[in-house]
Amino acid sequence: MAIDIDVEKRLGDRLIAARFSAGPGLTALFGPSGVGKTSILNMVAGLLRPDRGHIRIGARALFGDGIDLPPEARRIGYVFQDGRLFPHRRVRANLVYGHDLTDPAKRWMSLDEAVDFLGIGDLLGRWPASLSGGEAQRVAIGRALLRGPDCLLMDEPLSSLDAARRGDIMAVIERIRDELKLPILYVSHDRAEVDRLATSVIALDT
Amino acid sequence: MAIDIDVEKRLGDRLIAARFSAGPGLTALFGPSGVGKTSILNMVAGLLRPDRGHIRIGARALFGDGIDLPPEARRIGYVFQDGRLFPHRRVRANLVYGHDLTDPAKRWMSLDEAVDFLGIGDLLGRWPASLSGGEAQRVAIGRALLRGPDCLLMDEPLSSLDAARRGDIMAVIERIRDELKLPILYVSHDRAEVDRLATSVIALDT
Amino acid sequence: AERGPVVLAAASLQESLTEAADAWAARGHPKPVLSFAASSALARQVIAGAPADLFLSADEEWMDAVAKAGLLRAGTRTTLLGNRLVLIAPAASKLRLTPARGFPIGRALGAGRLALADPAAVPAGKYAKAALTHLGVWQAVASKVAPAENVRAAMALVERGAAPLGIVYATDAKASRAVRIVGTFPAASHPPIRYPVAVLKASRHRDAAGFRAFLLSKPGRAIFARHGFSAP
Amino acid sequence: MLSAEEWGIVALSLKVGGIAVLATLPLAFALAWLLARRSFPGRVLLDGLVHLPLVLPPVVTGWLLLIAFGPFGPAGRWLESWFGVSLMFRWTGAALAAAIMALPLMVRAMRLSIEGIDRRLEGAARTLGAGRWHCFWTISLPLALPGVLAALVLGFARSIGEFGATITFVSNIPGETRTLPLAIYSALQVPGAEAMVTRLALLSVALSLGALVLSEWLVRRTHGGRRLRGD
Amino acid sequence: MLSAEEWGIVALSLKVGGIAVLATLPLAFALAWLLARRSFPGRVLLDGLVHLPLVLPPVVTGWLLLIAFGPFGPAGRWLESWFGVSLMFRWTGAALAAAIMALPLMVRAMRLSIEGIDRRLEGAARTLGAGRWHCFWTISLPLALPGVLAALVLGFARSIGEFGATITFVSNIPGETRTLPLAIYSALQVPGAEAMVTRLALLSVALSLGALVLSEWLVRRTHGGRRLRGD
Ligand SMILES: Nc1ncnc2c1ncn2[C@@H]1O[C@H](COP(=O)(O)OP(=O)(O)OP(=O)(O)O)[C@@H](O)[C@H]1O
Ligand SMILES: Nc1ncnc2c1ncn2[C@@H]1O[C@H](COP(=O)(O)OP(=O)(O)OP(=O)(O)O)[C@@H](O)[C@H]1O
Ligand SMILES: [Mg+2]
Ligand SMILES: [Mg+2]
Repeated sequence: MAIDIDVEKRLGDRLIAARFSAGPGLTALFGPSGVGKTSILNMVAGLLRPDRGHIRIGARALFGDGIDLPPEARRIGYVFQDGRLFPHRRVRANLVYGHDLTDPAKRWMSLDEAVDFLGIGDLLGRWPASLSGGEAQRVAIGRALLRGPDCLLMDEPLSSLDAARRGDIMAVIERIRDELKLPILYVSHDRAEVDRLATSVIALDT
Repeated sequence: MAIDIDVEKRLGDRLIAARFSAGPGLTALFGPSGVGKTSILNMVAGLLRPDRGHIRIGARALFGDGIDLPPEARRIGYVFQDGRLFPHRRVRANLVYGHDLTDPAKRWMSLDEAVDFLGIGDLLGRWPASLSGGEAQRVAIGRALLRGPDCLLMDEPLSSLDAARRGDIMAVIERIRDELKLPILYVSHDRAEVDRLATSVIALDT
Repeated sequence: AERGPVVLAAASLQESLTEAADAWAARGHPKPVLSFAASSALARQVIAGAPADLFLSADEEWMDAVAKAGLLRAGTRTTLLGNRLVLIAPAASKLRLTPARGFPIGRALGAGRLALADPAAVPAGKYAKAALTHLGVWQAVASKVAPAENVRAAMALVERGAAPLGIVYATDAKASRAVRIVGTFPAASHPPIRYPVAVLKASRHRDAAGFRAFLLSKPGRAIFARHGFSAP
Repeated sequence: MLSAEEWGIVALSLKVGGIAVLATLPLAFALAWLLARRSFPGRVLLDGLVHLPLVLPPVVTGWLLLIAFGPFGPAGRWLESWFGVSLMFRWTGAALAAAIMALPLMVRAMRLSIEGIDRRLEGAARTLGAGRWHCFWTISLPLALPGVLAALVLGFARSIGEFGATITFVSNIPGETRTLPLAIYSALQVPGAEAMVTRLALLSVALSLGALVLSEWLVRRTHGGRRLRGD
Repeated sequence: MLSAEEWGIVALSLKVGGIAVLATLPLAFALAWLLARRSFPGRVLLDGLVHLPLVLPPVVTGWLLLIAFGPFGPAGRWLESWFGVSLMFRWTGAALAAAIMALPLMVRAMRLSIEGIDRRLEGAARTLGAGRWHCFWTISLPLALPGVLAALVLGFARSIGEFGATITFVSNIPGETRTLPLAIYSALQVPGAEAMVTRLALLSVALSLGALVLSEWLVRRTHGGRRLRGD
């Protein structure tokens, strides 16, 4: 499945414009801070409405030509740059939030599996406010994957993880990319990460 | 000036214990996610009270033996892992918050200088909520440096910056380390960063 | 302008006393400062030491309470006014009924309620209860009473059709166009309705006694009579 | 300790206050939501309308209720002819009066909390597959909980203390509408009944202290764990 | 349009309400802060005490004020002998009554906002060299501003509508304590004066609508820019 994006959006006095088609596999969005990477992911997720343009994943139109699917209908899994765990739900309840809303047939990962490769077994009973930066980041990854999406959006998902953990998670992302053949939009500033994971790289420029 | 730390702190069911002396220059704290790096910085900053132990910077005792300086008296500059910009102040007011509170004689950087090497000149009139991840991170760095501290605590300050920007800022950190001879505690998971900046590396382990 | 004496007066005297004060001022005296509220509230203020000059109560009981606290100027307490009790119905009501021994008020009410000022607390209600008891019909209506905060509120219930009948002072009924006086209670059916007036011990105002005298004078009484009050 | 009559008054106050607050809660929340989240023509007017019972002397509110819900009033006639229901002189009328007086306090408290919600969390929930309603029930409402609890406490306390609108609207009928404040009022009208007044006032205080303690306990239960950590 | 007397009443209401709310604000904030941030023995009791004016019928509150601040009361005597000040029949007494009735609403609103402050921001300010007080003025207070504004609106509206405690405490003196609700009450005593009542009630409504519009404008001014962005 390919992702086809052609959007424009004015934010304050900045104009974010992006136009690219990414083939199957993992597409890395690469570009300086403030160029609009997060904005693009938000538009794909349905959290930010483009001023004009279209967004398609495979045969499905998410936006454009009068279509504007609500976020919950887009079937995407989004790892936010800023975590966004639900502060009033314990880690376990955060993890299964999307999982429980998904048709069991569409899920492709179990809670145990996610907990296992993310190494967050000890944290299930904890409140998000007590997590360390990296712990919160791992929970956020788990939450997005457990939702069993058709497409993944990952905004610097590994930025505050140590090398070992990073390797484990990259391995899982590779598996998802290759076995499940999910289209993945991936934002990172880390060359090594991009080199290892990316099927294609989109360089954004102002 | 050297940093001398020997602290213990129980957080939930985890015991954070650290004991090290770091010579002058930049000391990198290295260790897996959740090992307690942020907690140690918080204890040095005076935001988290150790259960026992002492913290000294050069000849000054910050904590221990009945002493427990309040954060504002510790004269540290802290770049938080999670930004913590003041949402009700524009970028400019965030930057000068500590600057204005500091004796002009003790400042070692001007607003213009900071704005310049951080590349945030366009953002001065903006509200923090509208900043991108990397923009917010740069403002947070500027705010801590402009306070003109005697010691820097940096918790993954470059995690969401692109390589070019990262290089610029590392150059400044090097200058601060070498010219001002400030002791710096620096948390990072990035090998390259640590290799380039660190005078000494403390590996933390559970 | 110089301030006149401070007069604390029962709320039901509002219109008439305001007129009397204007008349007094028209004679070249400083205009009295009139404060209208429930007699109970005013009496409590006096008892708490309020620096007022005259007190006009809607009943003897609260004047007694002030007297007992030793706050009246000796020899100044007299009865200023009297009033009558009437049975009222909404203006549109066709009901005919004359308050007399054993009159069929219970039947007239049907499933409706009888609006009164609270008979446990407010003077008008106490008089109404006394009258109905005297006429031997209290038992028939006791469970159908709607006790209101004061006479005006009781009358509002009748005006708005919430209650088919009510008992209020003649002065109130006279002033409202939304109610009809069905009948007047025999004066003998209840203790005499009296509004006592007295100068307070705390009074320092030279006009206090003068204004009191004016209220009791012929022109003063004429004003109250015009509003439906009777002589005591 | 308490006489049967006093028990009756307390029970009635609890019933009137409790039902008033619980029945108003959804409406108050909806209003708070509208005022916090939507902008529409007439927003300030609606806001003003909600504040009305706070601004007008309670007696006037009671009087307006009487005009509207009395047998001659439009709302009263409508209720009577369609449901055969009359609020006049009934505890339901007292509850209506209490509810209206409590409304502005409840709306404000909840509005403050709703405005404080981090809306990005709602966005996150939507991407996880939650529709508007599911998101509302699982994210927005729980995050607004402090405001809801504050609204319950404020509203209940206000209801327990409601006097002017109640007595004007539904008068002071023992067993139906004589709640604590009305009983206190009756006692205040009698010279020398200060002891009785004090007794009844202490009962009111006890009731609302009970509600307070309960709410604090609820807050602690639901929020205790998610305090931010001490850094 | 308005008679001189009506202007006088409006001006008095504004004075009483405005001063009551502004003078109470610091105390109310301090109480809200205490209740939100500190735990100490007697916390729930203090909380209950703050709610008292809400729970008790206003007439009782007025009566208690009369007992305490009347010329024969302990507080009244003290004020008289030390400052030569008496609140009896004075607008200052009306302001005191209004302030006490508004207190619980103001405290709750501010408490909600204070509890919502992200305390990590205060920590950040401290590391930047701000002492407790500077941090309070520059961080905590501005972040609690929505609650403060809500408190001002609620408190002002409540003050404008205050009746029972005022008339019981300081009576109904024209030009001194006859605020709008007392004037309305006086008009209500006159049968057939519904037009006058309506007129005065509309004045009350206008006053509080004005306060609302003002507060909304202030909120927009101080907060407009820092809305979270639309993601
Ligand atoms: N409300 C707004 N007003 C003005 N500018 C805005 C607003 N919202 C976003 N922007 C700007 O839009 C640009 C794109 O932001 P975005 O978050 O998409 O950047 P990004 O590529 O993700 O950057 P980073 O790598 O730093 O996270 C930024 O320069 C940001 O400051
Ligand atoms: N209130 C708490 N209750 C229980 N555990 C806590 C609490 N606060 C912190 N912890 C735990 O203490 C540990 C240390 O946290 P800290 O934030 O210092 O980690 P870190 O080394 O900075 O990790 P990271 O690299 O992921 O940011 C973590 O495992 C965290 O979950
Ligand atoms: Mg970004
Ligand atoms: Mg950390």
